[in-house]
Amino acid sequence: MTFESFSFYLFSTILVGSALSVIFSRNPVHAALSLVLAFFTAAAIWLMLEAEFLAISLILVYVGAVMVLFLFVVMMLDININRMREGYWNYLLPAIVVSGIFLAELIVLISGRMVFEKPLEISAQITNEGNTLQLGRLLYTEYLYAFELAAVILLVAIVAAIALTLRRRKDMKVVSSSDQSSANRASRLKIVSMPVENGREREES
Amino acid sequence: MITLSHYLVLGAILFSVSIAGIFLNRKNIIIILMSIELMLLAVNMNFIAFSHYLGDLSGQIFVFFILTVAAAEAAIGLAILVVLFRNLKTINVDDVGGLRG
Amino acid sequence: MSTNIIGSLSLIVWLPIFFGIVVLTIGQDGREHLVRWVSLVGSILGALVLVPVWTQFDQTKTEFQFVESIPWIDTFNINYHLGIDGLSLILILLNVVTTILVVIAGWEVITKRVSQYYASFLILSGIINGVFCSLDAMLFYVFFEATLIPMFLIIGIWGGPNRVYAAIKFFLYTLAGSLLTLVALIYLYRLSAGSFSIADFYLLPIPQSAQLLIFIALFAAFAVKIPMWPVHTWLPDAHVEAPTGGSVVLAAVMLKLGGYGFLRLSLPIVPDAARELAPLVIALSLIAIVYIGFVALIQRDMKKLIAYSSISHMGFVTLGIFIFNAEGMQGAIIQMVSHGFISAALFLCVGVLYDRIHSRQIADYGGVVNSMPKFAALFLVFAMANAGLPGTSGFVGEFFVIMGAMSNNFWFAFAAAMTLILGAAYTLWMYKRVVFGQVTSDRIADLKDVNAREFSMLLVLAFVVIGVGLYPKPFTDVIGTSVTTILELSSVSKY
Amino acid sequence: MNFQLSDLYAISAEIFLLCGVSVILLLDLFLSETRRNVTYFLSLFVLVVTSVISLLVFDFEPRVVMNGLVVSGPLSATLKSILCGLIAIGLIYSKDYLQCRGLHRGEYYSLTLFAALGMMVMASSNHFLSLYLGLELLSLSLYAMVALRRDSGRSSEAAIKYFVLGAIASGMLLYGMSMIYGATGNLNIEAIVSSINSGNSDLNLLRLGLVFIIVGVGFKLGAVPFHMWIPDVYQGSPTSVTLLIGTAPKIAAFAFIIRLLAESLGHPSLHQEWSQMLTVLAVASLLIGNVVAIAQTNFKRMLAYSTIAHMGFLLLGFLTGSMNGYSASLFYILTYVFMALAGFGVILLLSKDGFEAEELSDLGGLSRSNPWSAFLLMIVMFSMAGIPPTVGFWSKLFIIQSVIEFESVWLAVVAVMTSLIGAFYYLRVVKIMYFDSNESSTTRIRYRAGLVVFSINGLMLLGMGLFPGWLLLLCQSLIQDSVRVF
Amino acid sequence: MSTMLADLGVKDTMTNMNMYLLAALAPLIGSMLTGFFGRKIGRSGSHVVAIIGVLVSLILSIKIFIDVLNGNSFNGSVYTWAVVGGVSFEVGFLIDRLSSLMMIVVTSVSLMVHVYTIGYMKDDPGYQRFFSYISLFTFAMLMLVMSNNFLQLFFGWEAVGLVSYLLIGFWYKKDSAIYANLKAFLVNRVGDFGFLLGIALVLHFAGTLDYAAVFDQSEDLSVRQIELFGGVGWSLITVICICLFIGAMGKSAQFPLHVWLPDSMEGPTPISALIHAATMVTAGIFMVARMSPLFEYSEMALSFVLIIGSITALFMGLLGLVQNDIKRVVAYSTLSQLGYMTVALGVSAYSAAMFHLMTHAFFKALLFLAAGSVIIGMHHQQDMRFMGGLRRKMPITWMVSLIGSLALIGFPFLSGFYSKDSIIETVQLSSIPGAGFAYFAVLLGVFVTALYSFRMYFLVFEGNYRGNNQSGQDVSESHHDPHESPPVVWIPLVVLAILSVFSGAISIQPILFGDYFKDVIFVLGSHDVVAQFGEHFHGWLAMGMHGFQTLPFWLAMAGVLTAWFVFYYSPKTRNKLSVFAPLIRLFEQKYFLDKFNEWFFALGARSLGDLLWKVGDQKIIDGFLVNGSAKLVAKMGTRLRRIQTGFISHYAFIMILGAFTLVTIWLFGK
Repeated sequence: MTFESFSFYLFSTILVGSALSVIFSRNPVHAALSLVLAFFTAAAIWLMLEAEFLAISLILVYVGAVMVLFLFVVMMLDININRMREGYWNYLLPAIVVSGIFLAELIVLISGRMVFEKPLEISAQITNEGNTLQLGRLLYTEYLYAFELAAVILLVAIVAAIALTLRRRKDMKVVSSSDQSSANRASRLKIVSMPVENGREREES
Repeated sequence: MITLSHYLVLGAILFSVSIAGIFLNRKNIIIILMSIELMLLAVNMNFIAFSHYLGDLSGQIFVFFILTVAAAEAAIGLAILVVLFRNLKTINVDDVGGLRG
Repeated sequence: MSTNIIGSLSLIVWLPIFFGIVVLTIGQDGREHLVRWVSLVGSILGALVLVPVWTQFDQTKTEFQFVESIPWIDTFNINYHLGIDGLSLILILLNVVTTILVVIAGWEVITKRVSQYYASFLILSGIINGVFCSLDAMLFYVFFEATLIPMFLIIGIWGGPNRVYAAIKFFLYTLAGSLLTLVALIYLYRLSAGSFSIADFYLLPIPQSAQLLIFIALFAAFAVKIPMWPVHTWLPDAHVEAPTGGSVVLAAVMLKLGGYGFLRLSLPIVPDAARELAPLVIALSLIAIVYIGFVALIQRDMKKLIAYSSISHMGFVTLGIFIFNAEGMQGAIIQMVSHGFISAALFLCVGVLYDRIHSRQIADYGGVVNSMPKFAALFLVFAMANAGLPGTSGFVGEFFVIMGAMSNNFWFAFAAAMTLILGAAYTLWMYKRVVFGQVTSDRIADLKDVNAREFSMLLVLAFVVIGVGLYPKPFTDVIGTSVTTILELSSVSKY
Repeated sequence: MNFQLSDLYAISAEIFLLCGVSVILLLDLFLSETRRNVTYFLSLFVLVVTSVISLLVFDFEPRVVMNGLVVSGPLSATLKSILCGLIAIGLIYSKDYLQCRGLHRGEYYSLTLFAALGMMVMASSNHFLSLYLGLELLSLSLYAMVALRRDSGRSSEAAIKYFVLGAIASGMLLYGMSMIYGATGNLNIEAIVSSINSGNSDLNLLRLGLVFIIVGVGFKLGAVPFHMWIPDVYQGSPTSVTLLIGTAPKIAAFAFIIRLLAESLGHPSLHQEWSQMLTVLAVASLLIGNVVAIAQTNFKRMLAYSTIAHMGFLLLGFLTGSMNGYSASLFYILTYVFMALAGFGVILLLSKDGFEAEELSDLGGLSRSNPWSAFLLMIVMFSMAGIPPTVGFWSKLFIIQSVIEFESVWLAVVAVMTSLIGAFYYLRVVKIMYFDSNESSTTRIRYRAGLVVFSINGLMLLGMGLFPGWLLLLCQSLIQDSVRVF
Repeated sequence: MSTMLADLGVKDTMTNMNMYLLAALAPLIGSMLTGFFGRKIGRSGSHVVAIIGVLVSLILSIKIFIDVLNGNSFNGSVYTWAVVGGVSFEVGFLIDRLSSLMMIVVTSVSLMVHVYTIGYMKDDPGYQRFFSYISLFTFAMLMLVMSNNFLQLFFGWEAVGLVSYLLIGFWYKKDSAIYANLKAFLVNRVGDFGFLLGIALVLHFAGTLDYAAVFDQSEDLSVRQIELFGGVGWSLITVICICLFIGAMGKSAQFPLHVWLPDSMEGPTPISALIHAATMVTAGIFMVARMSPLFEYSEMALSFVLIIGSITALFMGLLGLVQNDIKRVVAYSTLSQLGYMTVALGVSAYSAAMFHLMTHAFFKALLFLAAGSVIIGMHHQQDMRFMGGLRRKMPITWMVSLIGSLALIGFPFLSGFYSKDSIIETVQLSSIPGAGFAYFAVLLGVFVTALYSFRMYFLVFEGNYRGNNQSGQDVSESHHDPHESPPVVWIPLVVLAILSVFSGAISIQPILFGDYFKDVIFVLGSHDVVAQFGEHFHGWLAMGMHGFQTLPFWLAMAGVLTAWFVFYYSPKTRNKLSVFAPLIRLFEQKYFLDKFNEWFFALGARSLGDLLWKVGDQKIIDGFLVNGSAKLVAKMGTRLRRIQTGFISHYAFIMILGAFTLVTIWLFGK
């Protein structure tokens, strides 16, 4: 067994194990942490595939930002775990059957008659450059359009997240100076004219 | 010798695990979201493996964007989750069934 | 000479629709009277524009006349293609006359949503004319389907207590049939390599299995429409629940769309299948005549009885069409026209009673003749016509169909002739229970005889019914050439 | 890199829209509540101008720009233009509704515009990546918009459902794309096509990818069994958002399947595969959509199921894989969105402060209180049911025609029979408006602009029904000129 | 006469056609005037108009008759009704000796009835309506007899049926009347059903409906076969003739379609005389005589006619024995006499049938109108048990009734004698299958006829008046003694009586043995019993003298004697008749035929209709197929919507399962 194989199988095992841990763990926090582990090992495998930049950004972006966000939400929300686990095992059999067969099918389809057994060399002239440089070059030239779109998507995410979660708390006592200075008599006092009440009518009613 | 198939199978396993996760954690939306992240990981695994074995970088580019979008998606998804929790005081799937039929 | 007045058919089709829209737009509350008059003018104009067509129509020509053709949907070669032959002409005549009657019939009776009511009828009238004029299969289908909408509204809005059920049943029933027809028409379009022209379909060779399927698909629409047993059950409900005008149009004109469809499409396009399946159709027709005759016998609701009688009479139409000879087909067409007038008249008669007592139950009447002698006399004319008395139009169609059936098979004629007994039995039994006898209640005693409006309406119909009965030659002459053409087309094998 | 200025010209509509959104986002910050209308009118203005620009930069020959990510041609230009127009109309419909519900905010309009941008990207993409990004841009905006009524439990429930299912669907779509990528080594549609044509792509992977792409497509369209989100989201969302989801994205989805299935995977051997799969999806959608719609009492939900059925019809035309079928589908989707626009629009118009006119019974007696609206809605319903002379009839007709040309008469029969079932629930709406005597609390519609738009919309359905030729011709020429098939 | 014609604007130059048209249309015009403007022109105006119409018709009929005798036959069309499939259907006239004779009978009896009606109906509110109806009837009957083709024959056939319907139900408030008219119409329709089938067969096989053209082909038709039941060939002409004769059975009230005629007595008496005795009911006889060229070729059809006729002649006469209603007795007598005519037709003695038809028209109209006169005299009391001794109170009526009765039983020298005896003789001579039975039936019928006729005579005119001890009779009315009717009533009676006496003697020679019907009625040589009978004929006087020695005469006398004994001389013997009780009950119940019809046809049809409606239409078609499928869809809807549970996880499952299924089926299923 070569080192390559060894590390592949090692990382794969950890990856699959941590993935299983994500779905089987009782506590969402544990699940999130398992997911972090899975990302780490995945990053390792990506390194084996010479995708250094992506491996790093997976850790930076995912582990650093997304998973933190997950953890944050999990902890912020007061979740009753026991209720969540009710009937958990009821679906074990269908889950195993469906995903098992699914897996078997996928494996049959993707293994075996593969055309590329060996990695092809990435275009010779730029192979000297690092993966990050190559990606960067592509990203800002050929994929400029996509890149801009990704920016828009992030903008949408910002707008949406703010729009959804930012709320002006009603119990916060904030003074608006412009409101204060623009106040006039009419907004402070209202004179309401009412019919003169008749004493007798009042008695009758 | 680790071939492309190895990576693809790994991806397939992750994909299946994520599906099993959706099945099992049917009541916990957070874990369902995590399972979806696993699914995306499987996809990314495929893309990178293909990219490596095809000697073509566009797969990696795609993964880059998937990561970006997934981040945005997670932000919005969690925001929705927070709104939901504020409204219903729960993220238990059993309690989120007002719309049906 | 046939095409020298361009657009006269368009005028026939669109004038009523135009008036319908006008009526709809002027019809605010408080202007009911104006609406009525505009509607009347519209319907009469609609009839007047038929006059030049009728006079210039050449009975001897075998091809379609007054042809208009404008491309409509180029990419599918769908054309706005109008033209008439004798068959169309006579049915258009029936339709325009019925429209006038309906407008008059609703004069004082309809008080809610008057403009919508009249608009529905005028638009419906135009659409039906469109069906009879269309020479493009898709145009035909569009008009054919479009009739459903106004009728649906008429039944549903101004109908009786169970109107919703009746309206929806009517709509879905007929839609079910016609949807298959749509498939068949498109299939024909494909077979003909891109033409929806009915005339092209006539010349199209079609293999046997396809013919059978097309026939069945076309049959589905027309059999429901006409209606044939066993797809007739929408009719009693629709008739009973519809307002008088609705029943009149339904019975007088809309049922004829089915018969027209058979003659215009089924027979000439898939003649071999039509002949092959003719025994089946004939069997169904005879069942309709006899079975429905018995069913009509025991109805307690006047409108239902007339509705069932319509089904039975329409059995003659299908019988006449599918025995493939001139007598039968002529008889079928005359029967369509005659039934149009007679059933219209009968529904108007029931309407006259209903307007006064608000009941359609036979049991609520009795001795009407004592307070309404004029009405009773007119009603008798129509009852007798419904029973197929010679000298009325009701006889002519039945007579020819029975004559035609005889040349096919003795027993066909035998079963068909059963209507002589059954038709008389259910019609006259009803007449006896409603009109004759002692006055059964104060309400009957207080009945007012028909007013001038009702009287004139019924009198005109009575004249028409008797006139056609005594001298049907103008009608048979008009349709003679069409019948010959259709028979010729349907006698050529298309395998 | 071969960037040209004319590339920017081709995407000038998108650029303008994006600039517009940015301006609106910024401007909105400085606007007080009372002057929110500025945002509204500005959004409308941006949309209309974008729509116009889309048409102005028309390329008669499809032209690939931005390094293969974008294709500019008649189809994309027209679709983009129509999309923006539709969204603008939708905004006009919604304004009154939004004002009553505190949704008349800058975020709403900017998210709408972002969604529009996403759809435009989808409509003109030539690359899996831009397709994906456009799709996500659209979806993310919509997820957020569904949840935008933060105080409504139903909205957030709908949003979370939409989000979770949408995320699963896009995961599957991506899985499929990765397989296609693996099989062909490309993500660019033209390159994929030439790779498949050259025959050295792995067919197994292609087929596997195809199945997952079908899942993604099915989800986007709402075809059974990937339709589950539709009823809940349609019902739970604020009606203005339902209107948005129910209309313009369908056109984007159409562009999506044209790009993915017709163009990339249109190879005859693959077409055979997906046409069979779509057959199953289509028939199931027709059945489930129509049958379940009958059991609905909520108007929005009913329309949701009817959407499912309509998408089944759309797929019928699409699965034929012929130019005729594609143009019939295009015709179908274009007419359908206008019907849906009017259908949801009327709910918006009838809704009042604190009252959602979304139950079917809320339409009771509409023919008395609002005769004109009732008449228009009747046209809409008959059009949806496919009764001539409304345009719905023609759209169904053309689909059936293409199906029969595809030699599957049985499919045509299934289609018409299910639309018969469909006719029932559309009729029920007419029945409720016209026949039911119980007066509901509906009052006269005061919102003038909405009424005008509704009138135009309804009459358009009738007018297009009387003269459908030009639209069909347009659809056919768009498909002929733009779709690059094998 | 010529002055009258000139008054009416009828010029000598007018063509025959116009004359025929006028003859037919004059009553129609009268009818329409009285019908539409009756209220305006008043009662007297109405009857004047109507009578002028019929009178014109009668005068023209006589002129036409004379013309025809001079050899001016006519066969031509008036107008073309329709042209269908190359066959032209015409409305036209065939004026020959047969039709002109019928025209005279019809118009003369009609005229008498018109006049009589003035008196009979004078207090009735429907006076004008009545005149309108009977004039219309005259028109219809004329159209029937003048027709030159089957179609127009059928027109007239049904038209008279219509008027009969209207007139039976003339008093529409009476339940029994409106029941009777419906029954009459429907039973007639059963006959017409057969008739129309016969016409259809004629049209199909002969290709035309014109009499002459059809008769020209009758020999060809007689050799053709038609398949009715699974391959068995039937003689075409037999089928045609039997179908046509079924029509005649309905109209001429032959067993078993006779049931309507007794009930039709609910109509006013003039109607019973005009329609249900003299004219309409004889239409069947006329029709068969007209069709003689067809019937002659089918011995089987003739046999059928003969048997039906004999059954009617004998058994319907028997029913007359137990009737108490004076009009019903006459009605059953009519049935029986129609049976005689039919028997004559059956033995190919068409001329004898026509002869009896004519004489019967006169004496039966006489008897009916006399009965009507009695009824007027008795203040609309029709039950004979409450009459008696009217001879003195109503002498004219008594006289004419006696003449009528004697004519009916065939007393020598009276008209009935000649016609009836001819029939009996010809039956004896015939060799058609069934002739033996027929001879027995007609002979026995003579006795029965005499018995019931004179039973009626003795009960009504002889003995003591029993009107006063009638139970339930209002005392105030009892002093309204019977009295003679006014002249407008008895003048027609007298005219008819004269005709009843003489018409037989003067016309037997030309009608039966002369060549009056030579070109009109066709008889095969082998069937020609009239010619055989004619060999023994030596003038009316000799025949009358010989009449006293014949068996029928003595049978008739025996009948009269029995009636005299039982109903006049010794009424007590009636009590001893209880041995015949079951038989009497059978007669009273009219052989239970009405009950059977009620039960089998009326109730049966309604039950069948009910079954078809409730089970066929409502349960199976509507309930199961239509609403059933709608319900099924709705149920599916409610079931399927449960899939939409509202839980995200379920939605996700279904999506995943969908993807899973697609993968499994498409990638592994093939």
